[in-house]
Amino acid sequence: MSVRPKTSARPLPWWARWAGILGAVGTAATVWLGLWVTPPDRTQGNLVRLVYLHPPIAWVALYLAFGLAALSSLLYLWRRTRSLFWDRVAAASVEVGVVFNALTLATGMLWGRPTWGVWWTWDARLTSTALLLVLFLGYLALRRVPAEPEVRARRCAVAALVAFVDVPIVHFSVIWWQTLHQGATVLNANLSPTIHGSMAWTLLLGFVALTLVFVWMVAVRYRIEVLADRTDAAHLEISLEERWSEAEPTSSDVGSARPPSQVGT
Amino acid sequence: MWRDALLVAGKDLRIELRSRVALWQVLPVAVLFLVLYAFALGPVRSTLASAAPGLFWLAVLFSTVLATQRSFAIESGEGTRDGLRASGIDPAGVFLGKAAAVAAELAVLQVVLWVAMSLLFGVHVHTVWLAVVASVLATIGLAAAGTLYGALSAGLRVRETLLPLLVLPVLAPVLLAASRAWAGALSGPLSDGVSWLRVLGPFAAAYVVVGIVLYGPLLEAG
Amino acid sequence: MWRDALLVAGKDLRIELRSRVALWQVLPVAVLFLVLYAFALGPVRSTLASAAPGLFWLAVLFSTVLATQRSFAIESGEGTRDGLRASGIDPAGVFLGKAAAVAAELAVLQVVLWVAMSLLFGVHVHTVWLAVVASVLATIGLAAAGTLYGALSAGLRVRETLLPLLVLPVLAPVLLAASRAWAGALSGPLSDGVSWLRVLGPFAAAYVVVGIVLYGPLLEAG
Amino acid sequence: MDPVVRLRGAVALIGRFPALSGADLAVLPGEVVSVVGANGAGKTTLLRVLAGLTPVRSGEAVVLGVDLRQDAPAVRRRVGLLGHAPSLYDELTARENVSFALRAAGLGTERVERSLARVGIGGRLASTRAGALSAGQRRRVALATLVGRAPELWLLDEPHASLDTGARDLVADLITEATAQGAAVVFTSHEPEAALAMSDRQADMAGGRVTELRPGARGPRLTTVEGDSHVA
Amino acid sequence: MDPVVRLRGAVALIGRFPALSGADLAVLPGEVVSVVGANGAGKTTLLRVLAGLTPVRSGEAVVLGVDLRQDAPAVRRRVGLLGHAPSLYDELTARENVSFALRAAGLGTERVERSLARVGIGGRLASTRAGALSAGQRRRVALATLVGRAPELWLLDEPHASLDTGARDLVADLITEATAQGAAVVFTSHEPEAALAMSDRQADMAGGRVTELRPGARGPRLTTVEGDSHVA
Ligand code: HEM
Ligand SMILES: Nc1ncnc2c1ncn2[C@@H]1O[C@H](COP(=O)(O)OP(=O)(O)OP(=O)(O)O)[C@@H](O)[C@H]1O
Ligand SMILES: Nc1ncnc2c1ncn2[C@@H]1O[C@H](COP(=O)(O)OP(=O)(O)OP(=O)(O)O)[C@@H](O)[C@H]1O
Ligand SMILES: [Mg+2]
Ligand SMILES: [Mg+2]
Repeated sequence: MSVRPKTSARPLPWWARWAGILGAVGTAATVWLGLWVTPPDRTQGNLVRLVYLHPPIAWVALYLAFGLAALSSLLYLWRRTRSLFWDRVAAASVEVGVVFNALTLATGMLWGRPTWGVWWTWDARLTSTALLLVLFLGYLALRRVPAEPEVRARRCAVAALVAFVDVPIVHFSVIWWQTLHQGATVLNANLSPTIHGSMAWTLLLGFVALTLVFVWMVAVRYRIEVLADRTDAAHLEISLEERWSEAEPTSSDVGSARPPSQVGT
Repeated sequence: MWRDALLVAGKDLRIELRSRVALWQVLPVAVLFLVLYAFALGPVRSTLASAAPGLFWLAVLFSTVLATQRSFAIESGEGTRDGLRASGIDPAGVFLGKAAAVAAELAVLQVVLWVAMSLLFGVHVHTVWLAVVASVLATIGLAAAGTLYGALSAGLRVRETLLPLLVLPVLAPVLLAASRAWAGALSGPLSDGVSWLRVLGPFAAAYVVVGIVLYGPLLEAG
Repeated sequence: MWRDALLVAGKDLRIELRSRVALWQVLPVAVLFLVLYAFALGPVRSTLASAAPGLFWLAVLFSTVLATQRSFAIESGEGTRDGLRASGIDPAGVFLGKAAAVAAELAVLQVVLWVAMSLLFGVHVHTVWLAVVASVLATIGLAAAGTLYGALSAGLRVRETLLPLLVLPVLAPVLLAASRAWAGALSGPLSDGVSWLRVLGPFAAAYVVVGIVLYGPLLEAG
Repeated sequence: MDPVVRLRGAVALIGRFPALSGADLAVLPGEVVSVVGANGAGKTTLLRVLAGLTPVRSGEAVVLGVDLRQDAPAVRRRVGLLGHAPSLYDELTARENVSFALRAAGLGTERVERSLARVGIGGRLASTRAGALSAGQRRRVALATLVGRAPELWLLDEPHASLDTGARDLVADLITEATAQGAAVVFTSHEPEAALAMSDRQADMAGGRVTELRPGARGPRLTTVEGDSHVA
Repeated sequence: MDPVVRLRGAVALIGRFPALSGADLAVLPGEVVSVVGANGAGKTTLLRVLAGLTPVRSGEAVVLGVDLRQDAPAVRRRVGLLGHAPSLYDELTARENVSFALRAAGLGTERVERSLARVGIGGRLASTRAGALSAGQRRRVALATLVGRAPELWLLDEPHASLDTGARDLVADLITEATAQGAAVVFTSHEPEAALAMSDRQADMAGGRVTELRPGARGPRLTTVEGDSHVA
């Protein structure tokens, strides 16, 4: 397929813009609710307020970002739906996912310091999450490797799928082996949140807000990908011209083929 | 597919036997690693015993990296990799073949390591069957994942060093599971050990399947 | 000799900067190793802290293997190694140059590892000067020994896997000394730590001298 | 009958450089096309594209009725490429290399000895590890795999390079036999006249394109002088 | 004057095989000797021995007055070898490769551009990474390092292989210039007649020995045709 992007690089579509705006507002609201409105937790005191950020961030990273990445990678590898569109989506969502994954670790560590008394411990959930970050950093590293768009896309799609294997591990880590880390309180089997009402709603709001932010970021990254491909296509045009010009005897090499000083030594 | 797999595995193993890399280089390195770990952790024997399973599997892991590296170094002679692509072998066959060859080497290696470990750290396996099952599953997983990622980086010029970056994180789960399982087999509560097989099994299966399906695209990747 | 050394070092580092191997591949691998070691040793934090210096130096050691591997992979293009021999560069210069390049990479790497380690294992260096001196000496020793033995295996096609076998045993002492010295720098009795410098110094010096003297014969060996 | 090769404005990149910048070429079954041009004109790239090894970025590229951009692997199984650097496993003997290639192509190994003998690699040489063979001997071994595989399209990159005088006729004969069996041949050369004599048509390449196509001077030549292909 | 090369019954092993099995050869300053022979005759091994890269097991081997069995490194600095596979660093550009080689030989880098231009590697190509260059371009770059180093003994293994028609005369001219400056040249070839025309003497090799020495037909040939060594 040609590198010429099928999507025109119009400024962000309206929905993306709105996602961005609403996401920003929502996040602000979450923070406000989390800090001032909802009650402090009996055991954890004000630390509990991280609960409105940490889990949603984690969910966005794991299920939305990496989920989308894996899905679009699959769609790319499947001949019927093969299109660089999916590759770009995958790339965009992995990049965003890596950011959220890092944030998960950060917020988690912030939370861990006071609650567990340590920044870090070799708890299965924590380790597998750190692992996830490394995996997708590997994906990004692989993307840097120059190759035909199709080739790189295939290569990265595979990497994304393999890396995604770690996501279920992260989720079930708390169940498979005993961990310091909180078990699934919200995302448990029978989806029955075992937490205080207003907290649940704030948590939900936080999740929705961050989801919108995610959508916005992916849209932006996607557009950048498209623009990049455009410049590549333009560059190709130019280098083709140059290449053809080699055919004419007036190419750069000829003049320098033999300096006068050398003639008839 | 299976015919091709046998063909490739045979070829790789024959080359290994000729160049003796697996036998003379990877093996001693693995043993050395055990020794070095012992070094690094200092002579406290109790620590060693408790760390033994982990160290064993780290050694195996490192050997996997070397083995897969070698397995693709074979293909990266002047025109050889193209040769493999041009040969028309079913990619799935290539994958299974190379993975099988690597697995065979790893199997031999583990037996030796096992002996070395019991000598060095004075630890002994109580529930043998558990250790064996764990090893088999882990080996399959390691070989498959290693080969899969080897292909990813085989085309790239930074092969030697890119490979570990790609392999290690993916193999981490198997490392964890295998060492815990072995811990169980060595001394710890059996039930734990067994429960870890539940991680190893799916991991191995997953990678074999993923490999068979996706190896074609990867070989193109050159 | 020194002119040649600069020439070679410059060439190697330039190639590194082009291919970014050291930056993008070796570095993450080293960090990964710290993580994996932690994996293998299990979550007991106290063990980690005590093992930290050893692990740090094992990671550095592994990186040395990768770095030297890479350093000679550069020379093993179609005719490049002969090129180096035919070029008429003073072997001692080649040795010093390659060693310097590797040392430079290792230095950068250690800074990053240092940070990673303090984050991961929550250990902190108390007597910085001791740690730094130990690192410098150890790095020189590692780079020299690695380069020296790299040459041995550079000619052979089993480069990737032969190198570690050759490097590791010789580096064991430096590993031991460096980690003990660091243990001292981290917490342990300072006097011990310092005393270990007396091992590192001679080791480094020895290998540099041996390299300068023996590198010619080694290059012939191919 | 429809052509074995049909390129229209085929573009192929190496890195970001258009080594092939819109090449047009058509090759009919049983035809021998020689490709000549200055160093860097794009000959090797052209052959690698036809072999399905270098992906086509844009333009039309159909080989043996298969669209390269759809299913390159299918093409690879049916074409045979002799590159600048023959692709052999150094640790395997000449014989093992050939038999591996043949079995990989799903063929039996009964042809191995014949193929090796055909290119003058017999006796001791057949059981010498490929890594130890001389430049010309390596190319002969690579040729042997082609002889054994008998592909439908032969792609020879400078087939004469580092082959001794005896083997030059060998190459000519192999080409003749291949075409006699209905296969097509595309080969590059830096000896335009010699190449012209061996080919039905000759393509000039420059700047990654085919700049000129001229008729070749090849007559039917099926007699093979026995004893040509000995190695001293 | 004493010869540049004096081999008497020189034996060289590759592994355990006597690729050179007692070769006799003498080359005088300013002389051009071509070496021809079947594949595997031992030509490459001969050149590598003269370059001081393959050790001499037995027999007499003196190059540029230095006994190879005593001090091969000293010889290496003064001879220049163009092998089957030119030895370049793929990651470095053509220019960087040449300047590295020159500085390694203790020369300044002022000659780099001229050497590159001399072999027709100018403009874009000079700053392309060697790994991306075409077969012929790589050989040109390798030649450029020789031009720059101006060794006392040129050893060219199939210098014409994969060079385009323009560059063939280039090789001839380089040889002429080298000898004009008193250097000696030994080159291998698979085109006996063409080689004979370029050389003062021609050595037949077979089975690792020089079986025959015949006078060559080389007259003083100093005119160089302008615009020969173009790269398209
Ligand atoms: C670096 C440390 C931490 C990391 C890497 C981490 C990682 C994660 C991840 C990946 C999830 C999403 C798992 C899933 O839903 O499948 C999660 C959820 C959660 N984390 Fe953490 N976490 C860390 C520390 C903490 C701490 C210290 C606490 C509180 C004591 C905490 C409380 C939670 C809670 C309540 C959830 C939601 C669980 C659910 O409802 O499913 N986390 N964490
Ligand atoms: N990354 C790159 N940057 C610049 N130029 C490149 C790059 N990759 C390839 N090239 C150019 O593309 C061309 C490759 O052409 P190709 O190898 O097909 O030449 P060729 O016709 O086979 O030449 P030869 O006769 O020497 O074999 C060369 O001119 C090379 O310089
Ligand atoms: N280990 C070995 N075992 C058997 N034969 C060997 C071994 N090493 C080298 N040879 C033989 O030595 C010879 C090497 O000769 P050399 O490479 O010099 O040939 P050449 O004259 O350059 O041939 P060409 O014209 O093909 O370049 C070959 O015949 C090769 O088969
Ligand atoms: Mg070519
Ligand atoms: Mg030769």
